[in-house]
Amino acid sequence: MNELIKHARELLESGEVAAVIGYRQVSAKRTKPVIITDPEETSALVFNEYCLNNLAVYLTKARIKLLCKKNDKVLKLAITAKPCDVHSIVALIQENQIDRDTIHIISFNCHGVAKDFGFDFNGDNLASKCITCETHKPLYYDKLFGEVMETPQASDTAIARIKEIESMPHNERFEFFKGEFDKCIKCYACRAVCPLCYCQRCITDKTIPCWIETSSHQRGNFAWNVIRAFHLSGRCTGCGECDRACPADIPLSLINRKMSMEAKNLFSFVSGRSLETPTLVGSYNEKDNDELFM
Amino acid sequence: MKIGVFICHCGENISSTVDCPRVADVCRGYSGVEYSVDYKYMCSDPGQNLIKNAIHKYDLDAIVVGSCSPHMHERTFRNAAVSAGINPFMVEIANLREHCSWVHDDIEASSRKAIELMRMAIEKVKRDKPLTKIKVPVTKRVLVIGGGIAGIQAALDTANAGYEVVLVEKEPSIGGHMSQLSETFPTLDCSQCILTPRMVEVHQHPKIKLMTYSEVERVEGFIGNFKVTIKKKARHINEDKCSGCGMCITKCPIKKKAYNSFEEDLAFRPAVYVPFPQAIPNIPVIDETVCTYYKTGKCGMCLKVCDREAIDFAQKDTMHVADVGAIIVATGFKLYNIEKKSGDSKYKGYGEYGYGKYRDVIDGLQFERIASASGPTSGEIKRPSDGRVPKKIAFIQCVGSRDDSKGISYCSKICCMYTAKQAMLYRHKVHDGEAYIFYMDIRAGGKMYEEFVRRAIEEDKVKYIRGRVSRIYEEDGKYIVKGEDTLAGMPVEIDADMVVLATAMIPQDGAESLARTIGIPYDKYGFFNEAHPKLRPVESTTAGVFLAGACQSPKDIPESVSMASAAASKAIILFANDTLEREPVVAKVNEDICAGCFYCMKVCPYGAVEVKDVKDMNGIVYKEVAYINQGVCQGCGTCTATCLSKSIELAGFNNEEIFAEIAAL
Amino acid sequence: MDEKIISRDDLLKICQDVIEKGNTLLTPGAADYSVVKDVSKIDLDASALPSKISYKSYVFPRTEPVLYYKRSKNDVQLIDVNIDSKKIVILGAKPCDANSLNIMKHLFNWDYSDDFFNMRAKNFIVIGLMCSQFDEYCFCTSVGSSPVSEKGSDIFLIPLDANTYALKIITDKGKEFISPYNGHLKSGDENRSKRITENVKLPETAFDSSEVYEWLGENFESPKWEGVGNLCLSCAQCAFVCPVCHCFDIMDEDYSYTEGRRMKNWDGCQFGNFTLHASGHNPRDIQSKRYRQRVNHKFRYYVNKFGEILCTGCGRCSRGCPVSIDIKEIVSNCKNDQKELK
Amino acid sequence: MDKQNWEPKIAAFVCNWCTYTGADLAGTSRLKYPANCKLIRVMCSGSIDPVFILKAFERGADGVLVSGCHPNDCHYNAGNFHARRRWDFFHELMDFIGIEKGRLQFSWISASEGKKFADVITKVTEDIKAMGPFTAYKKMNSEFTIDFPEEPFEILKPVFQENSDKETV
Repeated sequence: MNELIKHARELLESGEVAAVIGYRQVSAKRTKPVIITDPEETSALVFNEYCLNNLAVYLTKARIKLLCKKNDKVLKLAITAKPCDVHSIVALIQENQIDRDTIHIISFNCHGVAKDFGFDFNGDNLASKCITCETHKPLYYDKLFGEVMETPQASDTAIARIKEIESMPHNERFEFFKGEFDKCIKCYACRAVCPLCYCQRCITDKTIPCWIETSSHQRGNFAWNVIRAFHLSGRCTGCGECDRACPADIPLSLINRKMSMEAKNLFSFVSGRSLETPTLVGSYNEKDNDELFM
Repeated sequence: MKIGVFICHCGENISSTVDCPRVADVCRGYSGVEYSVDYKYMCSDPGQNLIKNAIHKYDLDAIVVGSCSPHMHERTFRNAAVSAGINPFMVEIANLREHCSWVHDDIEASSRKAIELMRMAIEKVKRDKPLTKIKVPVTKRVLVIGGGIAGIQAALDTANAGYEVVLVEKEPSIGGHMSQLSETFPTLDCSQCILTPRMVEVHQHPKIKLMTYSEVERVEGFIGNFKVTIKKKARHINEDKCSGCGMCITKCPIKKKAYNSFEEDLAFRPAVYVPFPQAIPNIPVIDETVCTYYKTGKCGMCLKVCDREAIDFAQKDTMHVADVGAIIVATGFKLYNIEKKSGDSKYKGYGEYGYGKYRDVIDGLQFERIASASGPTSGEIKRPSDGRVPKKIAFIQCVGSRDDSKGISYCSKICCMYTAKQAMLYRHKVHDGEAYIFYMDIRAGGKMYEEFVRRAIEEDKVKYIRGRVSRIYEEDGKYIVKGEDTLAGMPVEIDADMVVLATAMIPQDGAESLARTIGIPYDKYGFFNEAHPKLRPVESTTAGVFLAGACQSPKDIPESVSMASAAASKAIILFANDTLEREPVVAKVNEDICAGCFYCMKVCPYGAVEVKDVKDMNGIVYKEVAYINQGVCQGCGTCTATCLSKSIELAGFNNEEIFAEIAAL
Repeated sequence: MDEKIISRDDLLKICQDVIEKGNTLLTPGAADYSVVKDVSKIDLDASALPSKISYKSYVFPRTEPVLYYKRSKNDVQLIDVNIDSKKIVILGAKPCDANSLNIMKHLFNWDYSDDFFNMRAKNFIVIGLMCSQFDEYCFCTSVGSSPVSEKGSDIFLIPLDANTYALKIITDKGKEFISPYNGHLKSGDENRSKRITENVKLPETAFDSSEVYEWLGENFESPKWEGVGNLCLSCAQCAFVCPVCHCFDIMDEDYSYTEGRRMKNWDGCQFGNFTLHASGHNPRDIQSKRYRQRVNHKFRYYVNKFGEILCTGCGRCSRGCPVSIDIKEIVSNCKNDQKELK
Repeated sequence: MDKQNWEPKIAAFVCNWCTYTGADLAGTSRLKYPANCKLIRVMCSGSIDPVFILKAFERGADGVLVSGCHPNDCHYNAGNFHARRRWDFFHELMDFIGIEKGRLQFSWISASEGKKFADVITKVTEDIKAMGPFTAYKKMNSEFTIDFPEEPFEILKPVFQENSDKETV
């Protein structure tokens, strides 16, 4: 950890970066995002199995970008990112939200994180995304810390759940999702924590015309959750923050995971893995699946 | 808002299955509808007057016409509305004929559907916004790409109409393939004799800026306002100083290192050369790849003999920018490569005909050079291998063309004619020679064309054999052409002294990359696509870019010339106004809420989306947003659906309008 | 005060009767207060933490129609909404939740009397249950409440042992509710329940609300707000899970082109669009201003207007915050110059 | 609802250049197809957003058809390619969420395929008739809907009058 602190301190002191976005410990099994501009405060920085937040969400915030503007100069922003968070950063670079040149990625060899704060870190409490994770080493970084350690073994319950849902008849599936979406209170925490939900005004906040009913009744909830899932189709990098943030425990990342699987099946594309591959949305292949069309 | 509703009976076309008076009655009940009426023929003069009078009398703001398809009479009703003082985009058409009365038998069902279609149109028109046509200034200058006969014709026509022309040719001289030809069918007049005066005219025309040995690097902008970057390749000769005396060419010690491509590789040329004596401009080019100076730094013979000090070894490629309002693409064709090609080529070639292996198996253009008075044999028909006069020539048509197995299924159109011509020329020059032509079909559609072929057969005794040739091989200095006579139903074998292959026409090298540079579509062979195969044959789908000549499809000279003139007149029509009017159905970004993800830029087929900086009060850029260039946008709306936050609106089909239609379903 | 003793079985019998009479019975679970269908599944656990979402949605639903309309060519017809007058009984309300309606009712009655709220509140019976558990986010003691507070409850239960509860009747409404079931009640001993309540471990008092009140009044423009403003992601989870947050938005929804309804939906002050004016101006344009508003509203404005803190100290907002912003920490650090708010 | 007399309500989103013109051709060819489907014209199939479809279901559509130019035939070169990718995705999502494939159908119909247009509309209508009303979707907000006395403009009544050749102008 000292290396991380030292590195962050050097970055801030040299004036190369304007701020370091990182984690600090608040209790034994809980960390919290922290945005550090003062080299003295870097001592709070940590990285461990309880660094759950995907800090990439901060990169697109206007107020954070503003921190980087100093005397007509644009300084870099340093971010501590898990390898999976780097996927979000890649997606954001591809969607023109940030410049690779202005981001200093401090990443770690990662062996997984806990599913939520307060849980012991072991196979039973491993975050769902870590079970099938293939990038324990970040794909892009400017500084790499941490040793390579083994990820606890756990069974992929999410995929089993998807299979289970797929085996239901359509009407049952519809009732299942209607019931899940009915719990939604439209607090939009899923949207707020999602690094890829950076729209200045979300489609659901536009009421003339009102494509998505803002009321959180069944129909409005259904429309919101379907469109949210659709807008993330082919874009979602699978960080699972929406699941963690949802106060109503709607299995949001289950749908996202399903759509990511479809992206892989239909178009052999996984979001946020490469800066060179064109984004799925916004490109096409003349040989795309045509079976759907009469 | 006051809406007028007009239901047309279309004689009985609509009223036979839709109860028009009832539809009008129901529409009268909708909020906002001030006036509702049905009438026998809404598109007739009395019908239009009915609309105009109602607009005046009831002070209407918008009208909905229930009639035939908008593709039919939208313009009629919009014009009627305009003459009564309503914006043409405050008119909606409900398609009660093609989509309702004609396709449904049940009166009850079709009347109900008609009412619902009217309801949708009424709800849409309530949300319609008056739109005005977009005005774009026009730069009255045209860029012609390609200096063949099509490019020359297009340039001259445009220039003679009084507009400036920039003519870009990638070779050192204009003239194109036509300058290589000997005589032309069906008149047998000398190709160069009719072309050279045109080339000179181009050179001397005050309105034409000729840029030879140049290529188009980049095209930005849109109709009326293109900005073109042209790369002028280094000639290593100072064009201002050179007088074209040719001393450098005569003295150049490199004689046999480079094939003369103008002579279709049948001759050599020096390292400093003009492609042919009548070249326009008559300024040589130094070929860096063979010139000794560029290899060893020595020689410099040309430098010594040039008394005008025009030789400039240090010359570099230069970039030039031209602002033009229209682009005429006339890049022409090349011939199918008949040598056996390896697997990576698009086409398979004709290894079985031995082209490239046997020197006396030549293609059509090579024969043209051999037959040309200015060619390597000064017009005498001789074999390239030994210079003997061939006593028997086999001509083979459709080499490449109409052969799916070799990659091309189209007909190259001109081969029937030029093969007949070449056989004729051969017979005129070698009186005791025999000419055999292997053909699949003879396609001689055109003025005097059929007569020309008949003449070849009847007067000049050219022997036509209907059938394909399977292979050619050499035996005792003869070329054995093995084929089949499908009319006689037996195999044929001809021991020819020379074989001429009428190879397919394919698009010029780099046509596809040029198309991408300009932003025009092309087909799978690389020919450029016209906007409409019948009604807009010389326009590309990109506004302001026109096509001329064989770059669009195989063509003979008169067709290329007429297409060039047509393209020129399209450009001239464009220049007839100082500003350009465009339909206002274009997309617009709401810059306040655009998040700048630029997915719109990725999906736009026209490159209409640009990056725009948004500045705060102090002039500091605080975000980048998408900006849609209204001159380039064609109004497809793909960006509107791709935009996740729905921050783009397509005028005439905006969110509120479509929402209203759905809501009124 | 009237204290009785009731056995668990008798309590469940009362519950059964409530359900059989067609009324709604709610008990807290881990996620939410949910409707009880089978009384045998009721688990009254005084040592549970507050559920993720409070029960305010039963009196102030997250979405509800306030009127229906129908447009004809020249006319609009309005149809009122019938408010369901079913009794709702909350069994085992946490003391921090129990007081929520009492705090909220000021807002719904100060200038305009909101029938929707009042009708439902009138039919609400809150049976509070003493709380014996707290975590790092609980701070009821700092806002004038406590795990044994009877405020807001119509009837209050104190578990004496696994099968018996001390039952206190607090309000007339409570008395009226319990009177048909008096047969189930035995008289109790006040000292016995007192011994239990006095021994309940209380969460430490984190701040003095009057000091916070003072500081907020003087430090509206304090740069300290920036820290938390940078951290907060602008979701409204804190407001939506809060038992006393009450902002709402009015929205017309068409369900055919000529008919529609006017909906009242929850809204949250942390949303960027919350204060966006039609002109495009946004007085609370940045997150720090929105967070400042949230704290000020809870600890100062509401106190000014209605004399109560708009907070029950349940800690739901901190527990659920995706970026772990702890309101207790923020409020207790605000007057400490050494500490930043984040 | 009486299933025998029930007629489905179908919305079709079609592009201006191919399918709408194809529908015109079906008309000029006097081909017959059921009257359940109403066309909403947009410029290109690339401009059809999935929210249109959800909204159509919300407004009581029992089925939705999306149709545009065949691949490579797009008037705008590539709009339908982008559309195809979008629908491939959206359709998988809808299927996963539990909306049967027949409720939301897709086709390519060119301007010359009047017959195909009539066939597709007939097939879609039949498919949806076989599935019955989309009550699952319609029921979603039943708690918030009230019955107004009457459809406002009596369009459900037979509207044809026998002697309609009276002079109207």
